[in-house]
Amino acid sequence: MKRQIPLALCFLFGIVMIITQFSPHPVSKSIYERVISGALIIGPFALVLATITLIQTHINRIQRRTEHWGYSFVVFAGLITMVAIGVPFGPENPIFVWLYRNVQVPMDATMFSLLAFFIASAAYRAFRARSTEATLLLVTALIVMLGNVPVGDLIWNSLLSLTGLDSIISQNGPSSARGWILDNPNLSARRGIILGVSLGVISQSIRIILGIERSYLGGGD
Amino acid sequence: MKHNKICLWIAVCTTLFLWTSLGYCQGSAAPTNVVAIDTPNDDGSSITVTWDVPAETSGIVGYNILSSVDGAEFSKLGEQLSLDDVIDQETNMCMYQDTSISRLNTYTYIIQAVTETGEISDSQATESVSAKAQIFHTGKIPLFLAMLLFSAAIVGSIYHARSGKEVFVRRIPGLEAVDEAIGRATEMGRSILYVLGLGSVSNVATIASMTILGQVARRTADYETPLRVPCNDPVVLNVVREMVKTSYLDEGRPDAYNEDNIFFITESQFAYAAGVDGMMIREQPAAIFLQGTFYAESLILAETGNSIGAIQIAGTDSEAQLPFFIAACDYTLIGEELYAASAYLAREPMLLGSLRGQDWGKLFIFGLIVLGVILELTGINWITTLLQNVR
Amino acid sequence: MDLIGIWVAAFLTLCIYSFLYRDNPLYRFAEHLFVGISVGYGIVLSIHQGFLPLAWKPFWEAITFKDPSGLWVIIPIAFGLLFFARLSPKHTWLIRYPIAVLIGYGSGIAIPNVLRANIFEQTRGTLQPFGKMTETIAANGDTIPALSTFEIFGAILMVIGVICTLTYFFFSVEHRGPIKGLSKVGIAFLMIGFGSAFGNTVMGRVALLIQRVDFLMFDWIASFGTIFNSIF
Amino acid sequence: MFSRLVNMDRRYVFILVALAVIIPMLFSVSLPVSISEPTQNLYDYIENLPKGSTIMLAFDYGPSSLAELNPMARALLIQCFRKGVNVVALTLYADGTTLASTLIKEVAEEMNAIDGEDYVFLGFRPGATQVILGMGTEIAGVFETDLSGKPLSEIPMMKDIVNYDQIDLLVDLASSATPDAWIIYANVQYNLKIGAGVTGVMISQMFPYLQTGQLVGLMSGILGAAEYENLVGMPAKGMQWINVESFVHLLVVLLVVIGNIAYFAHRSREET
Repeated sequence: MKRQIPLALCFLFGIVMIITQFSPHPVSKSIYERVISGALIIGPFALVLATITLIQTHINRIQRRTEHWGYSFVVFAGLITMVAIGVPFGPENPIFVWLYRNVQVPMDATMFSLLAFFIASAAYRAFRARSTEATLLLVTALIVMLGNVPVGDLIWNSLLSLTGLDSIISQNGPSSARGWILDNPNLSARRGIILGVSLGVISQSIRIILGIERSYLGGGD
Repeated sequence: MKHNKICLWIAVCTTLFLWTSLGYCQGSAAPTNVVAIDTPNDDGSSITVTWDVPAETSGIVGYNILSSVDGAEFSKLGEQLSLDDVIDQETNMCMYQDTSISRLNTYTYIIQAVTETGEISDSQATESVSAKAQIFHTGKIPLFLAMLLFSAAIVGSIYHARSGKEVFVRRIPGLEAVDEAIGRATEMGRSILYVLGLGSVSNVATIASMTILGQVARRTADYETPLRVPCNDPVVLNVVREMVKTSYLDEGRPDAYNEDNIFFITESQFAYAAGVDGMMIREQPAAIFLQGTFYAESLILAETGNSIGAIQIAGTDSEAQLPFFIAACDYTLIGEELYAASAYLAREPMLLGSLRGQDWGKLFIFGLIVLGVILELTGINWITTLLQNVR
Repeated sequence: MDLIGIWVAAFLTLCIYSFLYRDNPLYRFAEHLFVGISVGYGIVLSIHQGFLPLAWKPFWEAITFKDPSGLWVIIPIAFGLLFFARLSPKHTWLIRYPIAVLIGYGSGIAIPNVLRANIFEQTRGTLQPFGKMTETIAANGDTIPALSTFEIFGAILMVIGVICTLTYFFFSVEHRGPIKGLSKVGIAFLMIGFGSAFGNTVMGRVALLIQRVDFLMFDWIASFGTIFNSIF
Repeated sequence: MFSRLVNMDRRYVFILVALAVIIPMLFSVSLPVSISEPTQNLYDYIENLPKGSTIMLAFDYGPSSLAELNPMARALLIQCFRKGVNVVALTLYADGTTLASTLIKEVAEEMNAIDGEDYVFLGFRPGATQVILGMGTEIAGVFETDLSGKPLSEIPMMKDIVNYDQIDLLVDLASSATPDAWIIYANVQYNLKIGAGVTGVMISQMFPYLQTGQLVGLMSGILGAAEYENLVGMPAKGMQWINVESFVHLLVVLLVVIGNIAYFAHRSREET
């Protein structure tokens, strides 16, 4: 009951999804569609469960008075407001939309934009030409960065015309170099990674369907 | 000799055929060589009609499709079609797919050509056809075979590994650091933070990461170093709790397991990043593991981790995020190395064996590329055609 | 309402940016609010755009005899409900059922699709230029090779890159001798790939920052004027 | 001095980045933009569609990526509405719903496009892969109604549209791996033509598909948005922002160069 049935379910759904993709027959098509929409239905339940555990975690923090426990009330305030408005009145409700647009969206975007700062600090600290490999990384990064904005070409072209080399060396160096790097060495490295990773994905899917890989059962009996 | 004769025959026939069809086209605009067949590899919902591309001099601008159900009168299907609608570049034929059919009836077709001047000429009626649903998509045979072959390689390698033979796995830089990181956290009396990324439980990277987490948990159980795991996916949360509990049980330290250390934050990407960042700054973990599937939040986590001076060991198969981990972390497992690391640490025959099976897969791709390059250069391109035609 | 919205958004934006200096109560407030709001938003959407239209509607139509074909949704609903077994320590193991279904389903879909889109297509993409090398095209009455020398160089480099990178990912052999050489070249390709991906990312991230600054400068600061005008 | 530079507090870098954005924004400067091939291809593909064709527009991004993708969506919508190409919009991102509907309404108002005749916004359904696959058989099977709850069968524009067979192109505006999913499931299984507009980070991930022809065209990041605005002939935020972008890139390049000079100077001093 605890192990055999899950393994059997996993095998069943895995095999069904493979076979139906190889058969154009209407019966197979309709099974395929049913399973797909069924999987859509299962998802939301897990989120509700996770929210319950989140609430438990914060109630715990408040009861034990762990450091900064007061902020747990802020979590509840946000959660309850959204649910109390959104569940009965739907996501089109103007207050819900207002909260989303003026509270969630700006924080989401701001959190994401922190990356601009972090990229600069990471580049400054880590891009040091310590070894051949590090130099390759650094130089390509700089070329692509310059090739990505119009100013890169602008500088290149004016340098060329200043030194009078524009008859020998072609214009728009940075952006064409960027294009070539992304198209060629970058693409081949990515292909190498993709091929390896895809083999890993397939091999794991096979192991899961055949019941060889069982770690998702979480150990125990 | 025999060979030559056949060649001659083919040449003669082709010339004759081309000549007659050319004559036809110039003589009248009626479509030639009209054939209706049950569309192969479909669910029996269409019939395909093909006919020759008209000569450029024919003046044909479009076609009407007429069909007859079970021998009844012919009637026009839909609007008039332009040449662009019907010409199929790949086969260089005109093609029309009738999807308005039922599997129970038989159909006959007439193609009606319309010229610039509005002249209309009918082709001869096709033989009657009916549509059937196919059980197996023949175009997918290569895909099916490749799948079986690879499955066999994986399963075979796993059984080979299980039979007790030693399986070699090359050194993976960064793995030695796992013990060092745990040791340092213990010495400093600080916690270890383990982030599994945003992947769902069916992601390979997440499963590999959970396996590594299981191994890390075994070591922390002995030292009683707190292991904090903030989760992003509700299902992953539940699986991870079970796994870590099992690790502590296996080490004989069920008392040291604290379920509150493994918790859900939120499914939202950046709210999760904000939460984990806050944890890092406040709890100052001595070691941070970032293993699994990551998106843009990777550098937010890794830079904050770096700023508090923690040892960071990262690993992901999301290739877009690898550069950031390489820049901001002390050690990074690249792509498939993450899967290999889980096998390396867990030393489980199943994982080691399938790693070997994957190497066979790589060797096969290797061979395919080398062979393909040679064949393509000599003008034979059946490998690329085969790979392209698999749908 | 709009004005209040801009001010709330600007306040929260600045709260988050304050993290760049150091952890502080403002950031902690924003962080916790963010977590709470995002979880709430996720729940609302899952219910209104997932559960209600996909599960509840067909189920309701089935039990009110409008459209009995919808009755099959009972099966996925039952599997979904099993997640709540987690709340009872004795029945925790029941949660494995829905997890097993989701994992099996995901794996089954993945195998043929990953094989075709990633392995078949990427191999073909690598080979394709070689087919064109022997071809010629007509241009202004002359026949010229279909690929320029530079493109041929690119295609050859591509094959070398793919093979060397793949070699780096061989795990069941010791990396020495020629394999070591190949995998070293593979690492070089990887580094160039990472460098270019890094450089490329800068553009996107900076754009995000520009958008936020644009908001603070042109929406928020501009609203000072509106307030000022309405008071005086 | 060099050792100080080598171990400079990251907060100084943060200040420099902030200044590099704020100063050029105050004094708007404009630099020329040339059009890259993938952007041109996408533009041409849509430009060559006959009036009355239908494209699908997937807003697969959350608010966190609107800086790069909103200008693209805006330029695309302007092009379609101007040409009389119908737009079926949808999103695979829960977060994208409000954002996309606001933007579409805004552009539609500007261009006098009518909901239900020139465009439809289907809204969001969870489970990305399943949604993509489901629409291959029947769009109404996944989205029974549009976002406002109107059944698809009652929308004039959707009268003849059953599934991907009636869609001439899908443009995926994406901040994550959704183009992969569209290609794997919609292009491979249903032969839907696909173009994409992606954030800067996704560009290199898209190149393999561009090379294999699985993508008909691609707009990349804020630069792609600026290019497309140029092609459509309506310069807006994309054009303005790409200029500010230039200054920040120069700053990062400069920082890396200074960092390396300081590093080597510091090292050689320690050695002697």
